[in-house]
Amino acid sequence: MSEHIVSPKIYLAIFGTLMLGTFLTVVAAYRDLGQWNIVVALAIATFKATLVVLYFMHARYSPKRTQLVVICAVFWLAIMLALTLSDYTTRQHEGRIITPSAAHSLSV
Amino acid sequence: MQSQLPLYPEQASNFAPHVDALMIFIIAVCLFFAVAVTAAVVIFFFKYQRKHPDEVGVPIHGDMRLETAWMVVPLVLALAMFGWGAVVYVDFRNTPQETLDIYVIGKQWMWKLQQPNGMREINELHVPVGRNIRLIMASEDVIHDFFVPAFRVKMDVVPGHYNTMWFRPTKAGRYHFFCAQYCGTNHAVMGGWVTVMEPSDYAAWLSGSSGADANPVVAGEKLFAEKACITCHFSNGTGRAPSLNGVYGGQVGLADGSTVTADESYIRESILVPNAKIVRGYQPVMPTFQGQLTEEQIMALTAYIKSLQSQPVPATGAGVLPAAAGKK
Amino acid sequence: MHRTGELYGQFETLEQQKDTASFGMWVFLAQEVLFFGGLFMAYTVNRRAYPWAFGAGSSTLDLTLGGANTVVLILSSLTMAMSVWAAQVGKKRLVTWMLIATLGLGTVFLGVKVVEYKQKFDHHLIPGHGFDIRYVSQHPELAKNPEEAAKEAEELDKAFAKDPDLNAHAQLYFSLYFGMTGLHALHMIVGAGLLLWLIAESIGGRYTPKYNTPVETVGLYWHFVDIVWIYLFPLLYLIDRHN
Amino acid sequence: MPREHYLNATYGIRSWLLTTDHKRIALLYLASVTFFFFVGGMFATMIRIHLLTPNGYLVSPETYNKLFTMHGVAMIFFFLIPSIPAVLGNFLIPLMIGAKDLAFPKINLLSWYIYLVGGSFVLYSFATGGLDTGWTFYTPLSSVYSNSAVTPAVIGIFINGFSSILTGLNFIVTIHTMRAPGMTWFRLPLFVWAHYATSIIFILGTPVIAITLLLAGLERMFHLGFFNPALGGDPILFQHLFWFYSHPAVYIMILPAMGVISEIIPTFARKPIFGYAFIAGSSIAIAVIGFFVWAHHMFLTGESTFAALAFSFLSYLVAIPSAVKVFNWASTLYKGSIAWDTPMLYAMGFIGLFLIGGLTGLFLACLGLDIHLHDTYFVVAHFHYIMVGGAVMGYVGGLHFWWPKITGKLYPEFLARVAAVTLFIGFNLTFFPQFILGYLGMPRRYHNYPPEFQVLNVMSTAGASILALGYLLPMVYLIWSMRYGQVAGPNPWPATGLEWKTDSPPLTENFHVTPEVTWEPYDFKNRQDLGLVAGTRPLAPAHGDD
Repeated sequence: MSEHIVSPKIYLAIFGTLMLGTFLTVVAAYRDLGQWNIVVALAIATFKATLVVLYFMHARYSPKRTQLVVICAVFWLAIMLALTLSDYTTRQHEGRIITPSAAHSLSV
Repeated sequence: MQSQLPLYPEQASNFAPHVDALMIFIIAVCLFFAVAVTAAVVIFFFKYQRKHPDEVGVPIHGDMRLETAWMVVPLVLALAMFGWGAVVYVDFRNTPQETLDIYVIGKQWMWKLQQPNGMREINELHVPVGRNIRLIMASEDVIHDFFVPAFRVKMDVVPGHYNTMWFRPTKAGRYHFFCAQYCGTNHAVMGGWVTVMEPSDYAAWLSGSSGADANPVVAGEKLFAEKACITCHFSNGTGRAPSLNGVYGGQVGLADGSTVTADESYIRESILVPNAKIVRGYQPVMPTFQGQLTEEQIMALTAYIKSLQSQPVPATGAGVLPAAAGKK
Repeated sequence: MHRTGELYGQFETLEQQKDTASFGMWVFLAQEVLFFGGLFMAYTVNRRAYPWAFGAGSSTLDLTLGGANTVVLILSSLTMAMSVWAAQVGKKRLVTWMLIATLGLGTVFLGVKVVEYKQKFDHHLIPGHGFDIRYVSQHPELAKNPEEAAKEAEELDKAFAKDPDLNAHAQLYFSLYFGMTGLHALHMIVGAGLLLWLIAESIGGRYTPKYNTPVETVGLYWHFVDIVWIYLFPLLYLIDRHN
Repeated sequence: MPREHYLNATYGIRSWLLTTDHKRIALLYLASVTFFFFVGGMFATMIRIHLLTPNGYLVSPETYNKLFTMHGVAMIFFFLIPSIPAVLGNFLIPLMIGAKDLAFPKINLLSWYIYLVGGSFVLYSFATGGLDTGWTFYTPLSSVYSNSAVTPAVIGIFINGFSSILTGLNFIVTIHTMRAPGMTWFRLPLFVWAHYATSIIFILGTPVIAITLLLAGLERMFHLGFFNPALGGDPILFQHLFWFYSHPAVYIMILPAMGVISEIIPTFARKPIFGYAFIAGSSIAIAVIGFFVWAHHMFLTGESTFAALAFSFLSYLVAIPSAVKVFNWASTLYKGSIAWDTPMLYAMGFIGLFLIGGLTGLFLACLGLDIHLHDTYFVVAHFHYIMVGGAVMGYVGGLHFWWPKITGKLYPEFLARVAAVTLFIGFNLTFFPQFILGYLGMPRRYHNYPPEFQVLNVMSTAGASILALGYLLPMVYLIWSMRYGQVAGPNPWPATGLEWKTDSPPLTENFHVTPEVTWEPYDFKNRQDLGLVAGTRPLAPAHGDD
């Protein structure tokens, strides 16, 4: 398989976009978006990460099996997060309750 | 007594017949498949034993119909097992309204249990037959697990969490209970006996004990005054904090617009982390009682607040929903 | 195995060898995703449980340093990518310079991290018995400007009103902060070691359009470390900044 | 015997300790996992003797707790998980796909050294205070309350995790990029498919246990609070992270064994395996769905009812691919030409035991039954049927099957059959009574128990002594055969895989010329090539070829 050479222009464009993304993340963090703050932050981060994977890491030009590995890694991470949260978010009492005996040990 | 080699433990609670029936169903299904596969394997193994050293088997590569059949049929049976099991489990996790509440505290390596009237027991539990019993369980150190084989019930007792479980004893007698979650050196001896008594015997047993001064409601009432809860939580709802009359079991409207059911965990949280959930119309002024109350004192306070249930509900203050009450 | 020039004995062709090496790195990185994933899981569950403590902890971090480090790291990713390109098109000198630039930027990142850790140490923000999230607000001389410190103290009081056990819960935040950034830094240090090796080899002009597998695979690793930081930055530095 | 092969290519201790030959590394693993098997087996023996009487006089409670913990840690992390992949997989995958070695031979050697370092830490923990947390390391017991040597054990298992990860990485990359010409995906032996599936779990599961135990270890060393409720942490989070790996880890143990069985059955039935694509696909399905079921270990922790329902449902789904395999194996026997050789006896034993182990899993996945069965001896019996009845039977059966390839020698067939039958009987006698014990309500990890449980415990201990004999016997005659066994020849059974098309033992480069695959898997049509023309071959392969 012949390798694909990504031109420096694309690298610079990606770098510029990443910088912009970083800037936007910080700006967004200073706005009160309620529940959406974390969503926006993660969306921008995921966009940036995708660019790095596709262009800096050449995943876009890599064999299918490489792309499969990337998809698997993300998918398995999603399994872990989603199924664990499926327990935490559906509990009748969220959050933890500290026992007094525990609180004692804290004040030591 | 049972024979030297019993196959199942005694059935002494409402869950036992259900669990045993489920067991028999799954055994039947599994036995069918086990026998079928074993028979096939054994018959083929003998019937097709090699006759000549250079003999070769008949090449058969597969059969879509068979493959489909033995994926679909087990799947259907598996889903039946899932469904039936789910019914029993959901029943177990959803406690009925009317219960006799017993507080259970697990610690390395003993069980402390407390009857509704405050009577304390260690590694012994007395309950009346025919009543719904709810165990409200907390741990002082590691994870334990309260397990009564004759009742077919079990629940982990996790530090930092309140877990509850319920059952209805159906047969008087004495039954083992165990700690089922490994908890350190003397895990194996962290157990005792549940004594199921006729209601009259239970009442006699209770009154025969000198539990009055340790009645958690009485103790809780005393604490309520001692800890100055009473200076804000006026019973008529005019204080800086909501009235607690009838709060237990109802819906409470919160400052952020949501509502929450006032149960043990909510009351406990409100004592330890008062500002986590602020009742609508009130200010977050209550100090935390974290580190100032023992586990038993919290249970006493909880019991007292629950006892306010029966008293007449006063004029509703701000933030208290109809047919419910606020807190703090 | 026997070495036949640049081709290892278990392979049939150089191309197969190159494919295998870079695929191996990808599989390794998949493993890394789940390795960091465990920490992200712990972070998620605890942040859900103690949003105020996490907000308060995050506010103590120095956004300027964190932001600058983000820029530095992304820049180092660019130079790393450029060194791969240089090798692919046969600019042997440029490979070396780009690798040196990458290593330099990586070192700057680690240096800034040391400054940040030192600051946390001075501010009693290391989890343990000495931990005190209020330390800075009670010792305004440590803060960069007193006005901000006063504001921070006020914020902390608000957070304590919402979560009286804030000091304990903020320790969880800092345990995770040090765990996540520490593990990330450890990966950077390993990466720096790999870069040193690459630089030494590239000075001899070893990486050519025909043979540049090590540059490419180390590049993959370096970019991955960059990606981890792309997530760590908003998750650790930017909680509740709008307050 | 060929004049030159991998065993005599070079000599001296250095040629072994610095080897990058996958076959030699497999033998290094064979020696080290056998060592841990006997360490774990020794603990098991003491446990069973102790449980002969209700009040157990042999050891103190502390010691008993250490015994079952160390038994679990040694067996799971240092025997079962590496056993088939690192020994048989390492030896066979390159041979089966027609490669000269794994993709990264040095990393392969490195993973063995990592295993040794991890193992040393764990042995250090055993020797200096032991370990009494249970192999599950539940917090806060392990991270705060235990007084035993938890820290070195946790470090050891953390390190050992990377041995698994690197082995899995090597397999995945090798299977993708190192296949011989003509060796398409659907011509791969099912053993290779099974190892591909196993490697997925190695790569995507193991890092999670590594980081989790690292956090628990840090919590213990520096009094942090990740999982300690006294400091605001959540012990349930530990269980989620722990089982995210440790449930799929069960499939790490059983999948390779299923791969072994899928090789043995067509060979000794002399016909293509029934439903090749379904067996291959079910391996992958098990590896993937296996990651969706972990919280069925946590139905009674206070997990939300919703999550319990979801995980129970998903657990039932994973039963289907396992069932598919069993049905296909049984169907392969139909109209076969079945030889009763030792590996085949192990395969039949495996089907029987795995059937019981797998079906009893349905009891535990059932929410309503799990209320009663959770953390009782029923669970102990169930997972021993899978891990010992399944994985170990597969491992020992596989060792017998490929022993002629590994050593070039045949073992004494009669003794081997005796051992196989002994193992089967001993195993059932040991563990079947534990199902009943569990239903009667005897909890796990009890150093003493109410007297009504004694009869069944005595039966179990009696079975264990037979089982121990069954393990010692192969140990003796296999070692004996290395020197005195008859010469096997390249393909004694005969079997169809590529590994049988080269010398026994193979030469260092595996093949004289890179093979080109033109036939389908398990194809017995070419009888000439397999030496199956009338009169050219004796009935029992025990007499060898040469």
